[in-house]
Amino acid sequence: MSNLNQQGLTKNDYMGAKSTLCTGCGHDSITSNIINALFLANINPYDVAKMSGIGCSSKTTNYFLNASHGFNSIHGRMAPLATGAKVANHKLLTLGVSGDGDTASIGLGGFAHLIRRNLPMVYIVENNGVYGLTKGQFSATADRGSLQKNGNANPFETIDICSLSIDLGCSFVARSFSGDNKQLTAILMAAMKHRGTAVIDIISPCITFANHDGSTKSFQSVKEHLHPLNKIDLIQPFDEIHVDYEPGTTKEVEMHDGSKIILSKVGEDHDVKDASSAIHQLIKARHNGEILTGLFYVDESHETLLDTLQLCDTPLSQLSEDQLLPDEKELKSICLQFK
Amino acid sequence: MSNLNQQGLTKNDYMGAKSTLCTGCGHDSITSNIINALFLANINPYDVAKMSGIGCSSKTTNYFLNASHGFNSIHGRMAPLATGAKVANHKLLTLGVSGDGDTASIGLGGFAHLIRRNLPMVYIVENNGVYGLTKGQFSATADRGSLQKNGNANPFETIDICSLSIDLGCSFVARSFSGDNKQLTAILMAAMKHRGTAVIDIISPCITFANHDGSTKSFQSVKEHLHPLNKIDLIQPFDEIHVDYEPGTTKEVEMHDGSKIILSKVGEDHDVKDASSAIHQLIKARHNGEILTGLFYVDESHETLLDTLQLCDTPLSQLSEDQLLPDEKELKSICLQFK
Amino acid sequence: MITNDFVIQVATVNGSGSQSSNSVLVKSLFRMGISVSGKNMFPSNIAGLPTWFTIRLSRKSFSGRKSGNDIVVGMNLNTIKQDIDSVKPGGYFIYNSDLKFDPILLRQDVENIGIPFKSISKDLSDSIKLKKLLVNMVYAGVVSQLIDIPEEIIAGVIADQFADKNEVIESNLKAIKAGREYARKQLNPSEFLLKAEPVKNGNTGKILIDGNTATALGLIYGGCSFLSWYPITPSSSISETFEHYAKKLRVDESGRHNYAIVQAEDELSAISMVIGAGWAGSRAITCTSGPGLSLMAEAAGLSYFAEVPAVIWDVQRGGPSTGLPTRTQQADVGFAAHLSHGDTEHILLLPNSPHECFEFGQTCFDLAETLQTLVIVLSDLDLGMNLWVSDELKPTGRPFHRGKVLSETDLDHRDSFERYADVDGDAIPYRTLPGTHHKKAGYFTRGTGHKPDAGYSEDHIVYRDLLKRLKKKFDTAKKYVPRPEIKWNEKANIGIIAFGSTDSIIEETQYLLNMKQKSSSYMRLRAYPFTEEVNDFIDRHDKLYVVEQNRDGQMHSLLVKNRPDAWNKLSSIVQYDGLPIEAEHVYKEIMLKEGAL
Amino acid sequence: MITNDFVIQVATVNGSGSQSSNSVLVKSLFRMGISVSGKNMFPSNIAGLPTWFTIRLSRKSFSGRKSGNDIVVGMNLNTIKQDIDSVKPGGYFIYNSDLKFDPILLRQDVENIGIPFKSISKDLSDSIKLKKLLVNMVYAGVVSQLIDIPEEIIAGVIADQFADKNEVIESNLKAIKAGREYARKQLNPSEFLLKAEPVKNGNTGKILIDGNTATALGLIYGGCSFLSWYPITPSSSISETFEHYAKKLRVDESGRHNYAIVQAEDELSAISMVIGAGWAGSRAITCTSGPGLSLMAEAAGLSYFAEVPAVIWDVQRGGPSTGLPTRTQQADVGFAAHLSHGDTEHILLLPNSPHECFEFGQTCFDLAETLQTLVIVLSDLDLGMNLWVSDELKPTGRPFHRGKVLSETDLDHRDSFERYADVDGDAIPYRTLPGTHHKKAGYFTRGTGHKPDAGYSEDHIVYRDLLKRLKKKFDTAKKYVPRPEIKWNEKANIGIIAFGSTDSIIEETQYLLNMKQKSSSYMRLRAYPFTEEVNDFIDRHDKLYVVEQNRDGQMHSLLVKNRPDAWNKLSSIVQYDGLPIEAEHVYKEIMLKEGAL
Ligand SMILES: Cc1ncc(C[n+]2csc(CCOP(=O)(O)OP(=O)(O)O)c2C)c(N)n1
Ligand SMILES: Cc1ncc(C[n+]2csc(CCOP(=O)(O)OP(=O)(O)O)c2C)c(N)n1
Ligand code: SF4
Ligand code: SF4
Ligand SMILES: [Mg+2]
Ligand SMILES: [Mg+2]
Repeated sequence: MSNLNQQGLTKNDYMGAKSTLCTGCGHDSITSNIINALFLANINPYDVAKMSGIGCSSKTTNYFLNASHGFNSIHGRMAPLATGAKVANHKLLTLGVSGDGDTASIGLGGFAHLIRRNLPMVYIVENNGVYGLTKGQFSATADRGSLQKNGNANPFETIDICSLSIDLGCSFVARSFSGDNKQLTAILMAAMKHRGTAVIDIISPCITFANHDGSTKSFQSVKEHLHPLNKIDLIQPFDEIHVDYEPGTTKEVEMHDGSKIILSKVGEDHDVKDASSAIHQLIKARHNGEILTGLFYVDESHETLLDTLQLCDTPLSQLSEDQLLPDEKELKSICLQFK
Repeated sequence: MSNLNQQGLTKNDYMGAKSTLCTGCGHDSITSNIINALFLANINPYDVAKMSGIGCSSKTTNYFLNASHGFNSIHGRMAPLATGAKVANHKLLTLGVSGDGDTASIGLGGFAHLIRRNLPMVYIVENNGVYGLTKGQFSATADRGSLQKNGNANPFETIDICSLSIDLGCSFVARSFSGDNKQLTAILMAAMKHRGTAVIDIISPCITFANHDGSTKSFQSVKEHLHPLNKIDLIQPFDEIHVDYEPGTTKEVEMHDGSKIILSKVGEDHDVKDASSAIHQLIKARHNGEILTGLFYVDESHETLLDTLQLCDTPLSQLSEDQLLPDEKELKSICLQFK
Repeated sequence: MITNDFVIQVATVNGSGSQSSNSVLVKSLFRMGISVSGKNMFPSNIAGLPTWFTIRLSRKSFSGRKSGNDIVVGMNLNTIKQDIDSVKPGGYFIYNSDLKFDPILLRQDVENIGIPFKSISKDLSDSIKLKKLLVNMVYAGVVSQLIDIPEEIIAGVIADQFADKNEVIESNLKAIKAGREYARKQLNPSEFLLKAEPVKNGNTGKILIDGNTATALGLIYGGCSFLSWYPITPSSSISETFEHYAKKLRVDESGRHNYAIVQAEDELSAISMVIGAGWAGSRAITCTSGPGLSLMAEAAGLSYFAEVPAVIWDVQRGGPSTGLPTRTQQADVGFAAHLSHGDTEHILLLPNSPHECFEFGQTCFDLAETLQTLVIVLSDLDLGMNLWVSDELKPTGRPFHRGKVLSETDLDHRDSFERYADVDGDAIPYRTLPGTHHKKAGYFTRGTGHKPDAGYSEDHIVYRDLLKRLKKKFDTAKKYVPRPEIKWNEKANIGIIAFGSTDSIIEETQYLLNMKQKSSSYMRLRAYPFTEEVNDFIDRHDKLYVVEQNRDGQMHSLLVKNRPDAWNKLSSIVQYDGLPIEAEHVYKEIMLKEGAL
Repeated sequence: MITNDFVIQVATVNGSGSQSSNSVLVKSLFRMGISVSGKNMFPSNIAGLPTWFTIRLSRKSFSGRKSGNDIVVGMNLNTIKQDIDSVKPGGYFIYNSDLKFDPILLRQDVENIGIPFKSISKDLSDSIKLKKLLVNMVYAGVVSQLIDIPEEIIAGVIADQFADKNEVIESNLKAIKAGREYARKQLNPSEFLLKAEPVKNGNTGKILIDGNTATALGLIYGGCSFLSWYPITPSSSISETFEHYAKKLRVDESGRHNYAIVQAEDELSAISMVIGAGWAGSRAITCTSGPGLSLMAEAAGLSYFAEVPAVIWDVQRGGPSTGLPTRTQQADVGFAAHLSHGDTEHILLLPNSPHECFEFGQTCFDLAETLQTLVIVLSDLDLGMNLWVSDELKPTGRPFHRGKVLSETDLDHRDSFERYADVDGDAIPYRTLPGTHHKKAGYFTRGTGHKPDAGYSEDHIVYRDLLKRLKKKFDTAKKYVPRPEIKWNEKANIGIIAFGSTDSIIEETQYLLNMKQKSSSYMRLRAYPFTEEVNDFIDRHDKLYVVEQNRDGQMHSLLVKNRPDAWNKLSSIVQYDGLPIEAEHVYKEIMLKEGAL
């Protein structure tokens, strides 16, 4: 049966609860790709721990893998929570979904230090440049100069999750777009196989709060009949955006509000071992107003936190009392030092 | 009188309380350079707000500028505290001294976002790779593989304050060595004149906790008479280390424990406007086991937080009640909207 | 026929655009002079989940929540059963007849009115999306017609609400009219037994406003010059509204700002910025809710111990943890009073109404600067985000109290300046601001042990004396904090104690009690530490009920802690389900405890 | 002649290497069978500031601090006046005669013994640095000779202390001998009136250890498999010592670890890691002190509300804020009990001794896993970092209680699994661990409102029931927490209540009271919530003194909160100057309150 994977499961077995996000939200597209990647990578749902913080993005761990354990924790603390969970049971595939607010603002410290330790996990940032769940304030990944729903322009430097991660020594760094199924599923599958921290920054349009005044189209027909008062009150459903383009090319993508972003895919000749060149390309793309996507950097040779900790094979969480308790004699001899 | 500066002050007027750090601590050398730079830059002590977090390094704001206000706050929060102080009184020269623990571990989030906002301040990191005040645990800037006093090697990626700052869009990024008076004073003076966030990462040997087992010399004669037990108990005084070398050259410096570091100074031809090249050189130097020093990146054109906030000329802290209170009539007309 | 005394509840999904129609209804009733309140019960999500909006008309000006709906407008298929059940027997269930649910669900003991919204709104616009939006105005039209809100009033509200946007005004008005017309033609409004009747001068001198908006304006008029925040429901709108008005009211001729707003990266930074700004001399505040308050614990201790003015405005929501972010509670009281490790205590302010939110917008800074410490204002979601009829906002008339700050001239006249010396015997020391050009001005602030001259010390006597002085200062605070508001009743056998939004149901509770011959006095707490008036009130009653919206009776505990001798007469009454508290519930609890039920 | 009952205090600067000599002295006295305790009062700095080390010998085994020194060794010029003043009249002031101070400072009512350390130690080494270090052993030699510590004992201690380092042993021994020789030749030891006398079997079955080391061993034997920490005085040594022993005791044949230690980037992350690890099923803990506890407030609420086992070991220090990092207090009690916004409550454990630190190293996990919640252990600097004579450490013998965790087989036997259902009526639900290969196992953990099946809910009834169950679970906890330790005294007219390191002075206090015909019972609290035994003790006394080391009487408040009816007999006695509490102080306070002074 072609629709069973090597785990003997159908794609359905990777589904979760019904999404409660806005219809057309980029995050839902990412969820589909996660489901797809898990299915194709033959992951056993029982081996997965789904981790998240707080935000629209962080809710999505509920929308896939019903059969797995999930932990929708507190704002900004996904990284250390995942660290605890993974170290306690290193056999878990630790799959984390966070937002740009959750990761690049309140959670930045934990994120950076997760990378430093190279904790094996898939760390997904569903990056929409805003705080979705608290109604559209700018996050730290908003582009300088971009407009907020209330018309304010962002005056601050943007944090580039990818160049930052590479600078911090991350062993797997990639970027994709929520609607680029081909690229995204492939990157997710690679990340699931990676032995260290895999950071994937996924541009994921917030259709509700990235609909600003300066924008055109689709919302247009309704807009003139709206007042600031009910603009936030009325949430428009949209179709999810899909794109498909080749490595080494660029692609202009129209957003829900008619604004445009330019995606540009690293070429197939990019050397994923060259951190310096990756950063250089990222800075250049930013300068050109393009969003560079693709797999930027991979190094499987980095020592992971699990290596460092020299953990025994049985997960810590499964050690029996016998295994945990040293001999009483040892204590006796230690006590001699205190005599 | 040649020993008066343009403020009519002697260098003595820039001094502070007696240091309580270990004799020979790199932090004390930095303090001397700060005093020197303040004197040479003709800074009025009354205009300075000294900010710090918690740590040996953070204590040093007490050891210069007795006449100024200082705030030795809580661990890791110097950046936001300084933000509040500077915005409340933008005429203050905000001079912050932090440690690598204070900045790169607990304070990383606040540090990164200070940079994003380009808050005008001098942000000094007295970087010794350890938590000095809590007795020598590794900090996040410790080099991978470096040894701790107890002999443990650091297994984690190091955080490079400079490449990180450049990546985050910092408008002034430099590195120096505590004992390089010429370079350090010059960089400090430039930073004091900079109109945005000036980050200076200063390598500052901790003579007490960077004295590890694998090291040789100076401590040697005593070492064999010591047991781990009293090694931490007995603090050895040392002479401060001084170096002097030319731009574009490298210099091997012997540390107190006989270990060596290699300093390398960016050449005079380095383009301080080229972020990409600066990062490239930093990564390269790291690869070569060298510590690159110098002024890496400057951009005076960046919008600062003060620009963004469009503050009135009178500091917020000095606004009178009259200036703060809008007309009562305005309130009346606003209330009409709620009728 | 019942006039001006019933409850309407509209059940929709969020993101469907019902908010503006609901406020049009409330505002219209307000303009008719009717005492009205509007409460929005919304989900922690952006679109598609159930939302309820409740409008209460009350002849006695009772503004608290009252369960049992007289009219329910059912627009959400997912909650239709629950909505049908929530109608009082004899009430009206107005519903969207396009929704596909089993008619068997409809009750016999209520009047069911199905409305074919689709067909009514089919000509309102060419755009499907806009039509969806306007459906909301259609139900507002239907309801307004049924309960007799005059068309010119509702038209006026719409004109004001969508000012300067003629197209918007027109389309909304068209929808309202379509609804009214349908009602007139199909529903026989005269047989509808619940009516809104204009009350002459009913709301003179009043406004209809939410607590957060009033807070924002209070901060503007309270001299706030620095606000930092990290977005969090239900406090975000304070900061956003502050920005909205400050942009207009707090700029000089050249367009420069005499205020600053910084959106921080988290709450640790938000409070730290406030402390930095307060230290430098600005009136600084951060607005947050429970999880943010928790993150501010360490810095709160710094403000207390280093004596730096700072203000936290905590709009409480359902806890613990992330809890119910869009529900209301008063459950941060105990935690806030001792926020931070070690022997730490904080001043609490407890506003009860938009009007007092406005007033405390100044009071909080006056206290923080006078006492050189952290002040925590405890509002809550119900007060902060719902619509209340409130007294018009007026500046307090009090001058700003900036506390003991020494200027250059002051320093000239002093032999010495010691930052932490108790010169006046009130335990409040003097301070100077950074940037003061005077050789005596400089001092070193720290969160570690320090002598009166601010120098570092680990000496045990120095340390004990410092802690003692701080305790004494907290006593001094009693002189400055707002007194409780007391409504004496000479015949009272019981005393009721409440605070914050719980105040909104006390009059109603007393009314219910009165019907059963139970008369009561009432003390509304406005601040912590408690003043002498609080003791006096306690002393003058044999039985006291402390009413609050949390599980553990946190204010009750604080009272018992301060008046252990009165433990026996202090009884705790709580409601903690996240809904605004109800008079009926409190009344019943009191009657039970009185052995009268 | 006084034997085995006096106090020695050594005044030095930190970083000068005196710690090992002081411990040699204490250890020697311990080996003589004498009841001894050693307290280090060190600055929050690395080198050059004043440090005092106090050794108390007590015939009655009183181990608390006692001010008034019988012997002071003055090695620090900067504190010389203060040190001279601290000698009891008739006592001895032994000082470094190389220090340049005005001899007028020397008192007439004490015996002054100047020692020319420079000349004594001039031949001890060629290295100036080493000589400086060995000066410390010289004073240890002098003192040991004067008070009659036998040379073979001190030599044995040195040999053990510096085991395997012959050179070190030799040089230290040489210094000791030089000191002893000087004393013998110049000081006429037989006229020295304070003596140490061997006590046969005096310390049989005992060890000399600090609380943090015992804690680390307790965690090793308590099954701790995950420890995260951020360095902070005075808790760091727990984590460092845990690592030290775990490396040896918790490795398998192939050298792999059955534990993990992660040094976190801050305390927010440290506690979050613990919650992640506890959720995944490991016995996880973080160790910290006040400022760290404050930073853990938000996550503490998550552990409580989502019911994830977690442990915080808080070694309390002087607060508020950064406070006095190297002084002791018990001032986090009230804050810890309700750490986090909203209605949050936590279980507290209150160890009094190294032995109990060891025991609670297991108990904390048993409780956290049984009750699926956060447990906070409150130790303090005095207990954690000072040297105490303690019972030898032995595993508790209790099996690990891992709580209600369902395995695959368990799930096979169940129709369904609902994560938050109160199946057994004790309000403790069942859980499964991630990685459980079973179709019923998976569930979704969240800090937001949730139904018994763990599904998201904002329903007010669901929410209220959840909060109610948590309250009930906190009641259930009373069945599991350690009972208080009670020493009844049938003739007692007063009851004393204390906990933690304050216990160390209660016997002495009772002794002093007894001398004045005041007999007392004593209850040592070991946990919060309070159990029935606590009520019983309160009920059986007319007057109770709650003794603790904080300003605000925090435990007293907790007791009054739980037993308001007993407010009148619960009296608070505090000491909060950062020094370990003293019996004399407490005795006087009680006498005062008893109207007997
Ligand atoms: C400590 C704390 N502060 C603030 C909040 C409020 N809050 C909830 S979600 C969120 C931001 C979410 O933004 P992001 O992570 O980008 O997710 P998105 O909704 O955009 O997917 C905030 C600030 C919170 N839950 N906890
Ligand atoms: C919240 C909190 N956690 C921990 C500490 C303990 N602490 C004091 S200083 C310090 C580290 C200092 O390291 P660094 O900033 O590198 O300064 P250094 O002493 O090395 O100059 C720590 C962890 C604290 N004071 N506050
Ligand atoms: S608000 Fe934005 S991020 Fe949140 S669900 Fe809606 S579209 Fe997605
Ligand atoms: S411990 Fe290290 S950093 Fe601290 S004062 Fe001593 S040498 Fe300097
Ligand atoms: Mg986002
Ligand atoms: Mg350091």
